[in-house]
Amino acid sequence: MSAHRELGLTDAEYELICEKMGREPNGVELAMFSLLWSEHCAYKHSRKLLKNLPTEGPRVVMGPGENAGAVDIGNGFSIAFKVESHNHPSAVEPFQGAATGVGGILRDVIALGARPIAMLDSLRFGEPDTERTRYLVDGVVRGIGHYGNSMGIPTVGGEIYFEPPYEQNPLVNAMCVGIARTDEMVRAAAAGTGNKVVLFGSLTGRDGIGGASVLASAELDEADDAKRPTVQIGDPFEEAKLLECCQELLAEGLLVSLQDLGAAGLTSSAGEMASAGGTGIDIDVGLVPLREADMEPFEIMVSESQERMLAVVEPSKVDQVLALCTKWQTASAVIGEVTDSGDFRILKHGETVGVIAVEDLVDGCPLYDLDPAEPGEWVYPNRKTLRDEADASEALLSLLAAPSIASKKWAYEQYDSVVGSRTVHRAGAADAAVLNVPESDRAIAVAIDGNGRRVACDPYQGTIEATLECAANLACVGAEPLGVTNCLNFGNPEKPTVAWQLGRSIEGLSAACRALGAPVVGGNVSLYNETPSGPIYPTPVVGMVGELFEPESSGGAPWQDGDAIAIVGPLNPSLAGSELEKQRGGLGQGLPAAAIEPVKDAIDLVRGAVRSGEIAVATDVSDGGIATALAELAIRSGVGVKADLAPVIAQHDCSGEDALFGEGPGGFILAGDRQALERLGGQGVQVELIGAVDGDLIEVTAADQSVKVLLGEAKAAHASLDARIESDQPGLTH
Amino acid sequence: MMVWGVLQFPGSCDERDALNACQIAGGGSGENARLVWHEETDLSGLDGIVVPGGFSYGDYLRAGAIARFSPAMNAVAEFAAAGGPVLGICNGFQVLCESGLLPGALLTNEGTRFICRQGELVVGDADSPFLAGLEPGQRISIPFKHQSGRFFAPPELLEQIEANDQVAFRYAPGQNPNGSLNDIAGVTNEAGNVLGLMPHPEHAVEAFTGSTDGLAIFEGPARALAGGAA
Amino acid sequence: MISARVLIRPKEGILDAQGKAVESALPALGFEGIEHVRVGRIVELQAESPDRLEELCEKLLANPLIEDYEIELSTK
Amino acid sequence: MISARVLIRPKEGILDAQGKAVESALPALGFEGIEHVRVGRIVELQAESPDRLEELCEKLLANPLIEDYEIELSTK
Ligand SMILES: Nc1ncnc2c1ncn2[C@@H]1O[C@H](COP(=O)(O)OP(=O)(O)O)[C@@H](O)[C@H]1O
Ligand SMILES: [Mg+2]
Repeated sequence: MSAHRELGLTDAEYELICEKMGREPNGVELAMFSLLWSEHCAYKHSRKLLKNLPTEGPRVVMGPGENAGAVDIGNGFSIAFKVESHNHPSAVEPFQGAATGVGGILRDVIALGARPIAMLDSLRFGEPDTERTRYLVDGVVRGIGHYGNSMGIPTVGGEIYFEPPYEQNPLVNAMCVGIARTDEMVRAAAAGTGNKVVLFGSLTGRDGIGGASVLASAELDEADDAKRPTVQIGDPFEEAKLLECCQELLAEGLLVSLQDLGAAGLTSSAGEMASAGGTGIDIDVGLVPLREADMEPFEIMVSESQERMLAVVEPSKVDQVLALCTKWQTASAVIGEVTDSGDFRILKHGETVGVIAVEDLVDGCPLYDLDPAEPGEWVYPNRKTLRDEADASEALLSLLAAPSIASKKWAYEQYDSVVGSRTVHRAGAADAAVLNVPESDRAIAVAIDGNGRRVACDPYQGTIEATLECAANLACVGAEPLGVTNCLNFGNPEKPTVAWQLGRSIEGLSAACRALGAPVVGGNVSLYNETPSGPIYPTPVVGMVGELFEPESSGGAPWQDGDAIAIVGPLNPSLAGSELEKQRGGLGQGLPAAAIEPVKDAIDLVRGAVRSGEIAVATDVSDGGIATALAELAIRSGVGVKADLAPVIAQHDCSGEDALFGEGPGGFILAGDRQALERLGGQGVQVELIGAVDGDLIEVTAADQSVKVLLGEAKAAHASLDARIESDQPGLTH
Repeated sequence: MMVWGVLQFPGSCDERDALNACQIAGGGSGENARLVWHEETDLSGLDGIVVPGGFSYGDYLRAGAIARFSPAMNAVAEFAAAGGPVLGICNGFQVLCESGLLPGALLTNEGTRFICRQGELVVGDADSPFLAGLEPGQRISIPFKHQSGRFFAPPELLEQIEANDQVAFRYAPGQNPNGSLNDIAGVTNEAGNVLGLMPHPEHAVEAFTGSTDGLAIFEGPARALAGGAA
Repeated sequence: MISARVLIRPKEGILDAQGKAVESALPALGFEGIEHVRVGRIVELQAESPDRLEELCEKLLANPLIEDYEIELSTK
Repeated sequence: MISARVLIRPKEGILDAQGKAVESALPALGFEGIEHVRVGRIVELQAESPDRLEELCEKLLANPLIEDYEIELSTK
């Protein structure tokens, strides 16, 4: 009998469990171990690597280890934020998978005592030319909108990339940003022997039994159907009540500590609470409010029913807590208490059905060393979609129409981006979303980035670029980074090449965050993202929160006829790993190395220019290169451009094509008053005037190459995704 | 000074936004607006009511179907019958229609999807205190955001609404986002003291959002009291 | 206890957006010869007595302005 | 032409958020003694043949992961 294998534990892990317990675990205990010792909960293959991330800084209020990270925003307030993945559940059931992903990350932020004020989403799919992909996109986008919209949390930004390696294994990462009074924030540590453990929120049903280990840690395969009954259902209405209830409980000072129930349900929440507090804990499953009678103890302990929270409460305050839950029409019950035993005891109507030392359960799982090996060659598919004869104009239109570059209006117009009355720049309006924070008389900017294709070319350089791009996006709205969160989406770490990608990527993240002085305060790891058809692109998704002081000087303005245009920064454009190279089917390993410091200097210069109000039009050069960035600004503003990239070519002696479509970190396009732009020069950062805003043509010359397209054509190409993405199987709204 | 009550149901989303808009309209002191819990029945001391947007009771069954039975809504019905100004926004509009305080109903958008975008409304001919600061034909820019915003009324009712000049707002030509009949975005009751609209004026009262066109609607009743054109 | 099943449909003549969405999806999925698709709601419940079910429908389950309803009873 | 009626309900054991919300709202509305409220969808359509209705449900009308469906036919 090898129940432990069925549950995803290795024989060695099982033996270790028996050794620690001095006996074989019974059913309940084994189920609990199998979840907390899963990759998802124990970070078996990533924890050692994560130790190297910079996590300290003067503004850090809470770092890794808490439900979410938090940074000080002044005036006694903090911004809490975290990004989390819900990849496998979304591949199985896109609508509910994405919806519950949003619900889960919201609860992590709520558990800190914060009120969520914004969501961002980072999505990866296969090319939209298959019905399955369109079906996934439709479900995921509706699911994210459904949950966030119903909760009254604005979804203000995000990104969507379409690449073949994600075809069978889409990525759904959601980032939540919340605000809290720093002195009212709670940690998830149980304390006070004799204090009561209160479970409140939705009733506990058979949702996602084993979901954490089955859905979140195993490679997807044909056996999918068998997993399907473990789909989790989200109820944003319940969570909306839960949010207000938590806010009121904390404002009344009724809680000792608070924890959300996520993956591994009660087992993980109660276990982590006891572990963090160095206490023991008793949970009586007979006291848990159930949606279905006759649930077994192990089912109750591992159920992933959504919209539930766990609190530690002093006995004298229990009645008030239960009363507030009743006011908010949410179920609640005392289901156990904090002990000094150091044990996690499971009882059923007072009778013990399982006992595990908290330490063994939460910290006992072995952490593995990886044995990394650099892949010898490019292992990902290449597809040629652009004909060789295509001239620069055709190439630009083809880039603007590329699903990963084209406008994502179709998606973000399905998200409420204005509820909360904080939104200064919503999705599509500027390089980063900007939210007003009157509580501390300033604003914050949030961005999320991660180009898996470039990380696949070079995990170290690619991850540095993703991090720098976040900071660059923030700079374009005048914001300075305060903290970073991240979600590491990778394949099977037991494979040497994946292990190498993971290690190099985390090294790149550390290097970039150190250089930027932006500590990593939280994140999430999603491994085993591969299917029989191969691994995904290694995809670290970086989320960044920054601050600015005058919303009115936060960029995002359209450029005006007559504005001068400058290219700013050390960008050395190269086609390696670029969108154009992808369309030519010529992707391969390697990216040109680029020093971080000069990029940081350019970021600082741009931030200053925007903050001062001197420059209102700034964007960073990213997918599709300089020509694409210019075209996007022209489209956004409704006025054309006439530019010559000779200065870029002279500086880096690159080809005209490199200058037009090459990619790399450290490039910005700024537009505005000519003198203002000239004043930016002579500060150690390259600033080159390349042209002016003019007419209804996009006209960009680069040595022998030149782009000349009508603004209207460019607009049409850029808007072409909307029509291509509509699914043939639109989900019915319930 | 006009004192506002903003209803709060389980699942309301925009109640704080509405509260904020009322406070700004009242000069920003904050004293002139408070939340009204859905179980409250005593509206004394309140001069105006906002039934805010959101997803009361999750919009389950039908948007507004459950919320309209709340004790507070009974009190609002009396308040409205006595001529008190009542503003329903989005879900609040749906609640007011469900409870019969406003004519018509709101159906799932023609495109079935939730949509959120900035758009333009044209002020109608309705005679309502909420329109005291706006001219018929004037255009205002405020956010459209809803999934069930398609205004519907049977032909004879629709004729009545038009004949009595009960149309407060229409979507600007070409901007109807949901298939509403006659581009109707907002209507009043016959007396004009109750106004419901799908778009969100409460999200357009501060300059940083890009438009302050929504403020006039919240300032209207005070203006009307002060004898402004109404 | 009796079990009741309430069928709620959009009134004839009212555009049924969801029904339309289904119809327009059919060809792409290779379904032919299917028409007049209407999407409604079904509410199933157990009641001590059938007396007030009509009222329940009129007041809560259906909106008579836009929806027709039909009550099917079956004693259990 | 045959008319088909498809009843789509949340699978047993799966959270029925709507049913739960309606049921808990009833007492406040003055409706006592009503239980086990479940809310689902009903799709009515006319089809030339019943052959591919199963497939239609699986693919489009229902979400087999979380919903059960039931097809009722009546020739017209
Ligand atoms: N890539 C990462 N970088 C920094 N911190 C991380 C990362 N992955 C996980 N963490 C931290 O590890 C802890 C456990 O993560 P997780 O299991 O996602 O928390 P939860 O169970 O509350 O969702 C959290 O504090 C999270 O911030
Ligand atoms: Mg958590």
